[in-house]
Amino acid sequence: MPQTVPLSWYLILSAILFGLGVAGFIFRRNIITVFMSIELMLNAVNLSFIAFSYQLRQVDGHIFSFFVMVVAAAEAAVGLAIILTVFKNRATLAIDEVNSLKN
Amino acid sequence: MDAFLFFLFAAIAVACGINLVVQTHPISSALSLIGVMGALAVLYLLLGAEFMAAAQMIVYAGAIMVLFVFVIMLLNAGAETRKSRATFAKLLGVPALIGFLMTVSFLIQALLPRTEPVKFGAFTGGTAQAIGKKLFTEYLLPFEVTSVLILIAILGAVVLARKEI
Amino acid sequence: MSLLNLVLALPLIGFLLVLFLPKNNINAIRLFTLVLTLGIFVLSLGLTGPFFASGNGNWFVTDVPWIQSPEIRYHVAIDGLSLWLVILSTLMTPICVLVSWNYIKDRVKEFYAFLLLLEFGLIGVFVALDLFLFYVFWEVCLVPMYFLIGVWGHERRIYAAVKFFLYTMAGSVLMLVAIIFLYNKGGTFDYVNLVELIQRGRLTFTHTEQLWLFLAFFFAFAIKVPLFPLHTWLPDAHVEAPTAGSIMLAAVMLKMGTYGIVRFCLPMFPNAARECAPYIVVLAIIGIIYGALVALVQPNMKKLVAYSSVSHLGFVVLGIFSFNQNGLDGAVYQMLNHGISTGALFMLVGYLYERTHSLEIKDYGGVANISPGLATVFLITTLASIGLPTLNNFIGEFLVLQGSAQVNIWWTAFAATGVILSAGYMLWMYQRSFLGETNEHLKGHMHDINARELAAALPLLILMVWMGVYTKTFLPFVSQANARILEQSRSGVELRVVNQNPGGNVAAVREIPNAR
Amino acid sequence: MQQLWLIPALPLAGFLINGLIGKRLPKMVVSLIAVASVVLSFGWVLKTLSALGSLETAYVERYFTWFESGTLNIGFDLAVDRLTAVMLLVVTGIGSLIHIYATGYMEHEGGYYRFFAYLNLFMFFMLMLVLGGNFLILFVGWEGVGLCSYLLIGFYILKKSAGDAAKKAFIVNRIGDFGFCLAMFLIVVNFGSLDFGKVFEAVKPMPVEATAGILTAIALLLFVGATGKSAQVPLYVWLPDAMEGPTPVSALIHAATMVTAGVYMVARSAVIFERSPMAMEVVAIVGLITAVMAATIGMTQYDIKKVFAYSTVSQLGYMFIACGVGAFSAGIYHVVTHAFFKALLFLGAGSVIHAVHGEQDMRHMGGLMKKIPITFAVLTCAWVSIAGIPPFAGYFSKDEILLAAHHHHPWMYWVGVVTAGMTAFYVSRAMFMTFFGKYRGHAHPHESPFVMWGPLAVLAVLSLAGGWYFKVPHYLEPLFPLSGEAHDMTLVAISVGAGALGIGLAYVCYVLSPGIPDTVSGALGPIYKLVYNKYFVDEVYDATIVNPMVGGSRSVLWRIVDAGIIDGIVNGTATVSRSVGGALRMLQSGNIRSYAAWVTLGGVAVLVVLGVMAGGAK
Repeated sequence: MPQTVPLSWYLILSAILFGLGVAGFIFRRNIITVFMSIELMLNAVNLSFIAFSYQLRQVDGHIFSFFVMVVAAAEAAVGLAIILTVFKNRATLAIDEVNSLKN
Repeated sequence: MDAFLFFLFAAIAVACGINLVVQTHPISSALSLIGVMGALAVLYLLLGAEFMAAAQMIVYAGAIMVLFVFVIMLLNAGAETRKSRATFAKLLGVPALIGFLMTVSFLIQALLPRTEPVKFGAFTGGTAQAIGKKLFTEYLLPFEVTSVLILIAILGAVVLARKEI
Repeated sequence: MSLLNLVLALPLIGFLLVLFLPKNNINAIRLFTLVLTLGIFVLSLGLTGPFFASGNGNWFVTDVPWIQSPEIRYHVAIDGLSLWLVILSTLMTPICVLVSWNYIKDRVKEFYAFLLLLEFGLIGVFVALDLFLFYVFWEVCLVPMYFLIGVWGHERRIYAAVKFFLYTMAGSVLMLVAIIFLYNKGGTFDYVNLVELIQRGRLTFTHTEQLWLFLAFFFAFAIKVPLFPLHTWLPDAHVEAPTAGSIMLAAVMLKMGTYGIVRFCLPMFPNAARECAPYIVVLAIIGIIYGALVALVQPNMKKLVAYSSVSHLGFVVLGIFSFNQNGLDGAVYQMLNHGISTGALFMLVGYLYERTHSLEIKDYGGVANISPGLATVFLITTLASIGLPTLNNFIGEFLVLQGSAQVNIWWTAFAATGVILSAGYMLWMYQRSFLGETNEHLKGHMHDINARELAAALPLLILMVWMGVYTKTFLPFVSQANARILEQSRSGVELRVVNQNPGGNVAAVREIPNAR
Repeated sequence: MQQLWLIPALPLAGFLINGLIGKRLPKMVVSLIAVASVVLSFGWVLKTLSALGSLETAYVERYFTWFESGTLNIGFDLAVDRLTAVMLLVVTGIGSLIHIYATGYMEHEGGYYRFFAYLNLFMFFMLMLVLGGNFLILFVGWEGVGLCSYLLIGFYILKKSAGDAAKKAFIVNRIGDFGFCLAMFLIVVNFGSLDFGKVFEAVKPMPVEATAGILTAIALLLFVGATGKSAQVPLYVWLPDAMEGPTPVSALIHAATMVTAGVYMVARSAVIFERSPMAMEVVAIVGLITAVMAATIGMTQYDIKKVFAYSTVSQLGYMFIACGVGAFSAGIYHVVTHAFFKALLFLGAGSVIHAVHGEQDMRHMGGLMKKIPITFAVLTCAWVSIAGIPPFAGYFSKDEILLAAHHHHPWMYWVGVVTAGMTAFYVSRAMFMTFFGKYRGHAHPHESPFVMWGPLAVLAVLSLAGGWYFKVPHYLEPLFPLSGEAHDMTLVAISVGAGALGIGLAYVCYVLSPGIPDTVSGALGPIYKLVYNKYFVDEVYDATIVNPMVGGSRSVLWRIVDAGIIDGIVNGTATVSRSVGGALRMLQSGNIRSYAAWVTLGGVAVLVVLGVMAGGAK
């Protein structure tokens, strides 16, 4: 067991988490879960930001991920409100049935 | 120790992430997501981002995820029924995903070979003080703009959640 | 802030202000737009000041950087060529407001907002001297017109709007490619610089390059003119557009094409222009005759007027590509004339439509009995349109034909048949709709022209006579500007002989700042 | 400055007043304004001419530059020379009389103010036409009178036939104007100006063209214009139809003034014509054909105005014969005398029509001599004048023309003599059918009021004595030198004899034994039918030009070329794009997850590309 891991491992972890987010986005049918997958992806990105910040010894990466977090919060608020509305109108959370764009 | 902590929490994060994807009930997914976030917070700490770790726990795991859980309960959302029509998406998605992971890993390995080993305490710039300084000097305008963004988000949420729509 | 900037900015400011007016207060919106557009018109009259005081040239120049990289400048100015076109735009807008007063009943706010935006774009097109800026304004015009047709039009409005949009886009994209090519080669978007570089021989194109550049520009403009056989969007757009849309389209927007040809194609690519001239002239003449013949058999008034536009604009193109003073003067004058007389025709057809909700000629007949005032105004406009001497169109047509006669009398002979035919289709329409026994179901719907409608028509009628009798007010500035353009397009011909070394290109480009 | 502009400006003012506010004015005021403006104009003409004296050379006034482009400078010029002076007197003089007459004739018609506004406008343009100092001002008047003719022919807006006739007149005139315009363009190209003075100065040194050259082209194109305006073959078809307009209009525009504009224009351009024998020959022959053809048609018509209309066409043909054989002054002479007697004929016919309440068919007239004696008396004056009985007006001018024709080509003289006989015949026929025998109508004929027969009386005097009193050819000598040839009394006698013969024949046919015409027409059968139907010229034009053009435009150009081919290509492009889009549309399933899958795939692709590029860079 090594004492330390290289920074790239953090990045790979970030990629894996991001991939999981994408997978959730693609395979899940529940809107809420899809939405959470997005959060997962954002988190994965945040991890890379902070990792790079460590590498460069600069705090700016933290600031970026801070902003990401803020945007995520705003997005969650609006997104969940939208989900509420969709549910009220269609009585379903299944993403396949929300396809009015098609026609 | 650094490596151990990394492997432990990385494993937790990945496991929770997988659980998020495979669970059919949204409440399980939400709990898994909280797990991911907690694990990530520890990793942030390892990378010297103490403020971000705290924010991650408070804002993400605390506030946002509560919102999620709250909505799930409000809608009384049950487990997914196994009837996906998007076979096409899966056909396309699985290879795309695998390709993605492979490419990214390859790129990270190939293009970033000289990454230094991560040692706890090697970078201490992530304190609340340092971030505050940055935020209120260099990033003051974006910071203020985010406040507007959040205000708009609140208004949007209020408008969307009104009864008439 | 120079007067020109003010005239250019006010419509945009007005556009934004209208958006903030309460939606339901229709009167306030109409009144505000009317007062504002009238104000702009009065201000724009001030633009003539330096021309009358100290002759021709580029006046009201503003040249400041807009975007640093790539270097795009906000470079605007007017000369004798654009002066009257700007004033034509500012004149037609308040008239359109008056015409739409009762005609537009829903989405009033958006309508007037778009009208103001259109005015902004049109003025911008005529004053921009930076190619990129020109392109921006060119596209700005497209959007409000698309909506004017698509939202407030008649039954097939969507088809017409999309057709209009796609046609124009198809051309303008080519133009954009040409503009970017010019920038890469010349290192500047600035029209004045480019022309000077070309004049001095510092920027030269190979034969093929010049031909393609010319065609790319010309194609965009020819669609807008519209030149046969690219004209089929026009009848549809006109028929479906609301009255104000038709007026703006016919009176000003079509002139964007011909203006572009004169302003850009001739001075920048003189050799290619001369090389293509015979083919273009043939198309123009076909357009003249063809437009007239097709107009002859149209059952729909607006379509008839639209095809007559094809015919009239053919004269303009013929004049431009005669490459002499008379032809070019006539062409530019004809642009203004066509704006006034065809604008008035569309307005009057709109009046008829407002009364009976029909554009079919067969639904009319004997209107002169019930509405003698309307009939008189229509008659004068018809006469102007068919080129009766002492009314405006005659001067333009005469000069154009005179110009083409100096090149080839046969061109003139064929083109002049369009003048005969124009009398045919216009008078036939007039007879079928205004003379004879009054159509039964018109009774009760028709009323004579009212004060508001007359107020919109009267300026145009006065201009028809004024421009037909006392051309000294208008023509000298146009003539001088044209003389300069002719000079520029002539020097290019000699350049072809002088500048033959292929290496000259690179050296020339190096000297320009910002060249890459 | 003689303020020449006042001459046309006065009627223009009348037009503006009546046109703008005439609707609200009482009839009395409207007619006063209309008549006064023309009479004042006539007065101003007299004053100006007396002030200008002998007018050996042209007197030009320039007011402002109409338009200027490059070297071409068209001024708003008015000019007077002797030719113009003659025309001015005719136009304003006869115009005044007809205006006075019209106040009576139009008394009970609707649109009274409109009528006089148009009539004044016509005077304005006609005066511009004769006063114009360059071709373009002439053209302004030329087109303007065409417009007024259009407006006045179509004056009865409720009648479809009136509208048709008006439109036909305008368009046929436009065809002529096409030639005129081309001629102007050629003039500018070759001489750089349109001023009469400059152009003719430039033409004078040029040699006479033995073969067709530029002057021939210009002359012929000018003549095309003249055939339109002056109703010559093949463009004469509009004039008979133009009789749809009110009778004073027929008298003023379609007999006395406007239709002679072509003759005026040819005479004005005499310098050009004289240098092109070929063009002259064409002018003479067209004139001859027109004269004969119209005279034959005139002999068969029953509508009294149509008879006079064809008579006008025929007489205009005479004038062109004169121009064609080089006797321009004789042509103008005939313009003047023709204005006298033809205006009188039309106004008299109007008086007759007025008397019988709008009836125009001569078969429903007859025996009116007793009932409307004054009208009969004045018409008789016109009758003897047109028939060429010496020493009345028509005799002098016709004689001049025939002699000049004989000098040129004897056969032209003989054709002219025959035509003169026919002229006498059809006018006499009209007179006999209208005034002799028994009344065949149902109305109650009554004499016209003084305002109507007053002008008639003046015209009657002019028809009788005008030719002898106004020696137009002598007056015009500085412009058109006289040939100085002695009058051959034999030829004169023959032509007078032909006239007398025509009258006699008509007397026999329509008074002594009214059965003869039917027998003759029956015997001639198809030929009679051909002539009676005006040689089917209108029908031929319709079948060969109008219908193919309209039909072709509709079915070929519009439906096939425009809607079919061009729009087909456009819409076809759209359809292709749409089907391509349709294939791509499968991607746009509206399914968010498949979108996400695509996004991922795209992300991978971008990453791969980036990786490859970065790898390549290393």
